[in-house]
Amino acid sequence: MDILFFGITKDIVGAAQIQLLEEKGKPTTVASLKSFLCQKYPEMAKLSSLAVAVNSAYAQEDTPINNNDEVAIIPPVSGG
Amino acid sequence: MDILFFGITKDIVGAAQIQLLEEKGKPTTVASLKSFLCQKYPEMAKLSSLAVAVNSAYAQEDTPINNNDEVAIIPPVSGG
Amino acid sequence: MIKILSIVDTIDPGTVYAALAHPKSGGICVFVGTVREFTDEQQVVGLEFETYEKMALKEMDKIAEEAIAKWQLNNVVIQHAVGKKGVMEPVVIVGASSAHRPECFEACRFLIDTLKATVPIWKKEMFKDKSVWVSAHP
Amino acid sequence: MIKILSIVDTIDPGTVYAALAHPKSGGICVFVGTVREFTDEQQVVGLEFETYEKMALKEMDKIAEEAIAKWQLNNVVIQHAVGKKGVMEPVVIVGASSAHRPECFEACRFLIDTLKATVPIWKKEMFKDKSVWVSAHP
Repeated sequence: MDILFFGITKDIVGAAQIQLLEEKGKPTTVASLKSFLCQKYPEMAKLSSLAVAVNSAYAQEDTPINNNDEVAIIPPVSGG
Repeated sequence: MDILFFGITKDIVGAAQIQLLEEKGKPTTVASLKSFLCQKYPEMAKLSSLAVAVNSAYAQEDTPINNNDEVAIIPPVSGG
Repeated sequence: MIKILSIVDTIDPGTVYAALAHPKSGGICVFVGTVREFTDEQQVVGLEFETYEKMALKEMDKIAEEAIAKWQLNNVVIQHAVGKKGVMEPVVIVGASSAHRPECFEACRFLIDTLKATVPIWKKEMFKDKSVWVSAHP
Repeated sequence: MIKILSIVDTIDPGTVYAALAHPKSGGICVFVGTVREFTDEQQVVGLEFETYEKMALKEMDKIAEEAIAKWQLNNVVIQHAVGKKGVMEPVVIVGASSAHRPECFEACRFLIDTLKATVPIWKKEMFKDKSVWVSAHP
């Protein structure tokens, strides 16, 4: 599963994209992905907010994520 | 005294400017000028509103008008 | 603070941005009035504007000053065209720039609303077979 | 009905008028966001924007459709720039045209407010000695 990072999350992770390999404990919902990331990258837990887009649309906490979804991490937006 | 006309009042009078000669009964306030004009040009009385500018500023009904003032008749404005 | 007030033959919306951009401005709001093809389902061939220019500029200045007193603005533009204008052509442009967006939006709306109410400019709607001074009669 | 949604390198405010003018429109309202020189009294050298373009265009489309459903609009434009922008440069432009002016003003304000809240675009403020992702931290 590929995960895209933007803005400050790209800086925190040090990459625009990472791949989560198949393994036990791989997150299967938005909520579990977020807690997985915040544990792995403690700086991510300090952000004002953290949203996740699944297939380029905002997802809910309980939205499932599958291997072929395009998953993106959305830190606080600041366009305009 | 010269009086300037704009918009529909120019069409009613048939001139952009008329000169009121010195004579008895010449209007000396905005109010008397307006009633003078509405009597002379009955179409002017039918307008939605009729304002008068003295020296290029909106004047009140009781504003005096003198020979060397620039007096203008302001029918309903419709800019924009 | 730049204040541009003018009666012009032709309005070029693209040029007002240079006038409104300002290092202290984060927002620019601009309103352009254009000629509509239909009024009450009657087809409009064009509009013709005339003005009492000396007084119009004074009234525009009053409006600009009132806006500047009311909101924290950097630049203000009020331009109105005169002469004949065809469908889709711009006839008036007003704009303001400010540090944050609420101010420029509110000021811009105030500028056009007040211009329409007080600035001595008159508009004749030209239809195929007649022409009418707008708002002249009740 | 023309709807222009795009992520661009450079915004040219002058060109959006051609896109917004419409025979049925009497009013066009446009908002341009520009780079301010100071944030909390700190001098800004420039801003740098990045986006998740595929999603940004989808979110812009949602905003445009919501505006079209809410107000009687003829045309809508939403453009955002990416890359580095210097002081006074435009970074975003939104606009709408409608028969009468209240609709285009309200829609224009809605477009920019909603864009700022939902469209995945990120802004880094570059100061002389540091750079900061805006709004990232509480």
